[in-house]
Amino acid sequence: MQQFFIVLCLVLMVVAGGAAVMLRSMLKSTISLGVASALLAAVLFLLGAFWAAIFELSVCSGLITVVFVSAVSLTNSDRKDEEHVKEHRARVAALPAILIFAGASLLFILFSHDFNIVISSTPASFAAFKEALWSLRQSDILGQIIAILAGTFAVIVLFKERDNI
Amino acid sequence: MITFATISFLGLPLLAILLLNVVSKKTGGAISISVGYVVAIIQMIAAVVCMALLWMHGKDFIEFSLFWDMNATLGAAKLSVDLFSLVVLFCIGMVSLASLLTAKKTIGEKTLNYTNLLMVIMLGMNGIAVVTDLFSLYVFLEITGIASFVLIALLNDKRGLEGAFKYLVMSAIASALILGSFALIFTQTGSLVYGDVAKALADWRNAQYAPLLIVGFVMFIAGFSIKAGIAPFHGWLPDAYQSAPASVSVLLGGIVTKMAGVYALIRVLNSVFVAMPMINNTLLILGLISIVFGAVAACGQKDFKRILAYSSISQIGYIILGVASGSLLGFVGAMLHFFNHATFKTTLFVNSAAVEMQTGTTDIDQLGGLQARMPVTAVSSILAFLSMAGIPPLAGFWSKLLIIIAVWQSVSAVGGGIALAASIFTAAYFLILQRKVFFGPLEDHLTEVTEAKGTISLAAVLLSIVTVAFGVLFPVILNFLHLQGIL
Amino acid sequence: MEGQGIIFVCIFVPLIGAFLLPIVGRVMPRLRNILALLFVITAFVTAVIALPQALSGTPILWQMKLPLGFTMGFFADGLAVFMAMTSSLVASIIVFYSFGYIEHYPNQNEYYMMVVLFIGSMMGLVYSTNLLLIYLFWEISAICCWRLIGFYRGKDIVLRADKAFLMTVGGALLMLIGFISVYMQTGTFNLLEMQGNTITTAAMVLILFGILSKSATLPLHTWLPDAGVAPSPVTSLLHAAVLVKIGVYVFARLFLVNFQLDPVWDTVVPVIAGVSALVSAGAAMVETDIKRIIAYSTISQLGFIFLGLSCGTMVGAAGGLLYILMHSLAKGGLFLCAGIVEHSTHTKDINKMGGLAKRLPITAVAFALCAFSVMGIPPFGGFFAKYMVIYGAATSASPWLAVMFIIGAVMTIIYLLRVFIKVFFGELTHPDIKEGSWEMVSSVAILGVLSLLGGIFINLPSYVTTFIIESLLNL
Amino acid sequence: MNIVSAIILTAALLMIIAGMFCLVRTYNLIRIIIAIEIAMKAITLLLVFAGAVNGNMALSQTFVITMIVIEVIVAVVAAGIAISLYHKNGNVDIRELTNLKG
Repeated sequence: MQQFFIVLCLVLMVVAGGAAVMLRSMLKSTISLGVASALLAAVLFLLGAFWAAIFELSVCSGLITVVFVSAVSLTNSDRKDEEHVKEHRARVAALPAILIFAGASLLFILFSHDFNIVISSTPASFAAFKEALWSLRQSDILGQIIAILAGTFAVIVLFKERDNI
Repeated sequence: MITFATISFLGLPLLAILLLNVVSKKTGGAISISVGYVVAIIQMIAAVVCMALLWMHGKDFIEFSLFWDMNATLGAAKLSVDLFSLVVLFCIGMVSLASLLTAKKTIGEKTLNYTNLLMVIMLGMNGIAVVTDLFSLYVFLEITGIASFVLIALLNDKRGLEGAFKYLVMSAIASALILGSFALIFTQTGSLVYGDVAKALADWRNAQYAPLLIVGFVMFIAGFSIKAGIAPFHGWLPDAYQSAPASVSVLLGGIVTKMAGVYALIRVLNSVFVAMPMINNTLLILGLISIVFGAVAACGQKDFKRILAYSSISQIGYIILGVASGSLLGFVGAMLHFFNHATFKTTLFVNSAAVEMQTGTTDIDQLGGLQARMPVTAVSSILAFLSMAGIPPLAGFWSKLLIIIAVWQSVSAVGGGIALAASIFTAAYFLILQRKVFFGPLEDHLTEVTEAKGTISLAAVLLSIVTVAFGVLFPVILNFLHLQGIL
Repeated sequence: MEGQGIIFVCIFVPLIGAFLLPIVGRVMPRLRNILALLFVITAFVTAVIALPQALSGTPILWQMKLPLGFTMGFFADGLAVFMAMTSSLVASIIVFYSFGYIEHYPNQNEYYMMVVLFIGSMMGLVYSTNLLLIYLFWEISAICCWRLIGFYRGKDIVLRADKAFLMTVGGALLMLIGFISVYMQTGTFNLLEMQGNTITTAAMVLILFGILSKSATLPLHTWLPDAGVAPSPVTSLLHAAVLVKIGVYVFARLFLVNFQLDPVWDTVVPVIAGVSALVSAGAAMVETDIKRIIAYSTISQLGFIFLGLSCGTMVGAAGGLLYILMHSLAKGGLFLCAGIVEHSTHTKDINKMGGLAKRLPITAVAFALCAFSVMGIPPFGGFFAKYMVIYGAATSASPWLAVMFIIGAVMTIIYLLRVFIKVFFGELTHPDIKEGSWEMVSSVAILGVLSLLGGIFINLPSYVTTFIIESLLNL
Repeated sequence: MNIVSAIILTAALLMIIAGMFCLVRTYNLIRIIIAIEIAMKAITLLLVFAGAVNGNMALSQTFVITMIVIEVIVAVVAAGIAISLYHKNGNVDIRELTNLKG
C-alpha cells in the first residue's frame, strides 16, 4: 500500500514538473513547481525521511514558491512568455533526441545483469538524525551559516542598494 | 597547530565579517579594505607556518574537527590540511590581497559590500581546501559560487548582471550534476567521506550498483568540467570574467574558478577516484582540447580581459593534464602550475584593471603604445605572459615542463608534444596583445595617460617578483621537494 | 676545479649587469653607456683568460646536481671559449658603435639593457652543459631580439619583430620537444652524461628545426631579412655576432661533439646548407635594399659554416669554426657600414646612392676590407676559412658538394661587388653628407682592419680552431 | 529488481530531462530558474533514495536539509539578478542579453 502511494506521488510529481515546463502562464507554472515540490515532500515522507520532508514542504514548496511568485509579479513577465515559446520549434525538436538518449541509458541501467536495488531502510529515529546532523556534519552547519551570510549580502547588494546607483 | 589552522582559515574571515558589520556602516566602509589586507596577509602567513609545522612533525596531513571533537566513525566530516591544500590556501591569500589592492583604487563606494563578499568567498574557498567530505565539498562550492555571482553583479550594471546570470545558470547546472553524481555514489558507499568512498570504490566494477556508479562518474566529469571551464563546457567563463568589476576579475581569474573547478576536481581524483584509468583518460583528452582550443580562441579576441579568460581555459588544460597523467610527477607539476597560474594570471588581471582605470577601456583596438606611459604595467605584463607561454627562466616554464615530462612518461609522447607545441599559440596571443596595447606606436588620444600609481602598481610589482623569484630559484625548490621525499 | 669564478664573471656580469643599466640610465645616460661597454668587454676579457686552460685539456667545469636529471652546470672547453671570444669581441665593437648611432632615439635604456642581456645570454648558452640551460638562454635571446627588432615601434616594424619572435620561439619549442625526447631516452638533460649516445631521427629532426629557425637557414630564414628594420647595430648583432651563431654553435655542440648521428645526415645537412646558400645568394643579387642584401648574404654564408661543420672531415670542421670568427668580424663591419650609409643618406635603396666614397672615405675603405673578407679574396681572413671549408668538403664522402659552394662563393663576389660599386662609386648623389660620428667610424675601421689582420696572421686562429676541433673529436 | 526503485530512478531522470528541456526551450529568465529548481527536485529525490537503499537515512536527511538551504539561497540570488536585469532592460528576455560577445 505504501509502495502504491509512493508510485502515485511520483507520477503526479512528474506530471506537475512537466506542467511547470509546458504551461504558458508563468504564474501557473510557478504554482505547478510548488505542487511538484509538495508531492516530492510526500514521497520523502513515505520513504521515511521525515525531517527532510518537513523541510521540503515548508521551505521549497512554501518559501521558494513565494519567491517565484513575487519575482514573476515584480517583473511583469506573466504574459510575455507566450510569444517566445511559439517561435521556438527548432529547440523543441531536440526533445525526442534527449528522450531517446535518456531512455537508452535508463534501459542500460535497469537491465544490466544482476543489478538489483531494494529499498531496505527503516525510518531514521530522531536521535540518529540529531547525531548525524550535529556531530558528524559540523562542516555542513558552518557551510549553512556562511551560505546564509552570503545570501544576506546578496540581498543587500541586489535589492537594498539598487536605487543608489 | 589545529586550533591555529581552524582560527586562521575559517575563523578569521568570519570574525572580519562580524567586525565590519557590527560597527556603523560608515566606519565599516572606511576600514573594510584594511581589515581585508590583514585577513589576507594572515592567511598567507598561516599557510606558510602550517607547512613548516607539517614538516617539523613529519606528517603528510593533519586532521581536525571544527566546533567540538567528532569521534563517530561513519560519515564524520572532519577537516584536514596537507601540502597541496596549504599551497592553495597560500594562493587564496595572495590573490585576495591582490584583489583588495586593486579594489582600493577601483571599487568606489562599494567597499563594505565588496569586502563582506570577499570574506565570504574566501571562507568558501578555504572550505573547499580543507574539507574531507564530498557533500561538504558541494556546500562550499555553492558558497563560493553564490559569492562570486553577487560579486560579478556588484556594480549593478547591465553587463555585470548579464555575466552573473550566465555564470549562475551554468554553475547551477554543474552543481546539480555534481550533487547527482554524489547521490549515486552515496547509494553504493553509504558515506561521502573521501576515505570511505575510496575504500568502497576500490573494486567498483564488481560493486552491487556499478551501472549507477558509471552514470555518476559521467555526471561528475561533466559537472566539474563546467565548473572549471574546460573546453567544450567553457561558454560562461569569458562572459563572467569580462563583465565583472576589475578587482573581481582579478579574484575570479586568479583563483575562484580554479578552486571551484580544478582544485576540487584534483582533490576528488586524488583521494577518492584513485587509479581509475577511465576518468583519467577522459580528462586527458578534455585537457588537450582545452589547451589547444583556449589558446587558439584567445588569438581571435578583441578584449583584454576576454583574451585572459580564454588563456585561462588553456592553462587550466595544462593543470588537468598534469593530474590526468596519474603520476606523482604530474601531480607535483599540476600543483606548481596551479600556484604559477594564480600568480601570473592575477598579475595580468591587475594589469588589465590598471589599463581600464587609466584609459577607460579594455578594447585592444583602441589602445596602443602604452609602454611609454605605463612602464610598470607593461613590464609586469610581459613577465607574466612569458611565464604563461613557458619561456624560461620564469616560473611557468618549470611547471609546464614537469607536466609534459609526466604526460610523456606515463601516457603518450604525442600528448606531451601537442601540449608543448600549443605554447606557440600562447606566444601568438601574447604578441598580439603586446603589440596592440603596450608595444607599438603611442596612439594620439593616449598621450595624457599616466601610470596607475599606488596599490595597483604595488600588486603588479609584488606578483612579478614572485613569478621571477619562483622561476630563478626553481632548482632550489626542486631540490627541497626531493629532500622531502616528494620527488 | 680552478677558475670557475672566471666563467661566472663571464656569464653573470652581462646578464645581471643588464638589469642595472635602465636604473643607471635614469640618472646618468653617459655612465650607462660606459657601463654597458664595460660589461661586454668584461665578458671578452674573461673569455680570453679562460682560453689557455680550455685548450690545456682540463676544461673548467661547475655542476649542481638536481633530482630527475635536471643538472645545472657550466663548462668551458675550447669550442665554448672560442665562441664566447668571437661574439663578445664583435659585440664590444658594436656596443661602442651604438654610442654614436643610437643617441638621438627614445628608449635607449631598454636598448642597452637588451643588448647587454643578449650578449649575456650568448655567454650563458655557450658555457651550458645542460639542454635545459641551452633552451633557457636560447629563449632569453629570442626575447631580446624581439624587443630590439621592434626598437623603432612603428606598426609594421613591431609586426616584423613579432614574426621573428614567433618563428624562433616556434622552432625552439620543437627543439624542446626534441630535447625532452632525448631526456626520455637517456634520463638526463646533462650533455656530458649523454655524450656519445645515438639519438632518434625524430629528435634529430626536431632539434634541427630549432637550429635552422634560429640561424635562419632555408626554409626558416624569412624572418632574418625582415629584421633589417631594426637599428643597424642591432642587425649587426643579430646577423654577425650573436643570434645566428647561436644556432651554429648548438649544432656544433650537439651533433659534432655530443651525439652519434646516422651517416645520412652527413649528406642531408650539407645539402640543406647548400640550397640555402645558393637560393639566398640569388635573392641577394636582385634585392635593392642594402641591408636586405647583406642579410641574404648572411644566410648564404651560414651555409658555408654549416657545410664545414657537417661535412664530416676535420679540416672542414676547423674551417667552419674559423669562418665563424671571420664572418662575424666582416659581416659585423658590413652592417655597421650600411648603418653609417643609411644614417647619412636616410635611404636604404642602393639605386638612389652613388659616389659616396668621396664623402665617406673611411667607411668606404672599411666596407671594402670587410666585403673582400666575405668574398674570400686572399689574403683576407675569409679566404682561408672558405678554402678550408671547401677543401674539407672536397675530401669528404660527397665531394660534389664542393661544387655547389664554389658557385655560391662566386655569386657572393658578384653581389657584394655590385653593392660596393653602386654605393661608393659613380655619380655623387648626396653631395651634402658627412661621415658618421667618431665612434661609428672608428668601429668600422677596427672591424675592417681586423678582417685584414685575421688573414695576414692566419696562423694563430687557424691553429686554435684546428686544435679545438682535434681535441673535441678525439674525446 | 524492486519496482519502486525503478520508478524512483525513472522519475528522477524524467525530472532532470524536464529541467534541461525547459532550459533550452524558454527565453524567460524566471523560467530558467524554475528549470534549475525542477532539476534540483530530482537530485533531492536521488539523495533520499540513496539513503533508503543503503540504510543510512539519517545522514541522507542531513544532506537534504543542507541542500535545501543552499537551493533557496541560489534561487533568491537568481531571482534578484533577474529582477535587476528587468529593471535595466525592461523585460526578462534572454535574447536581450547580448552585451558580451566574442
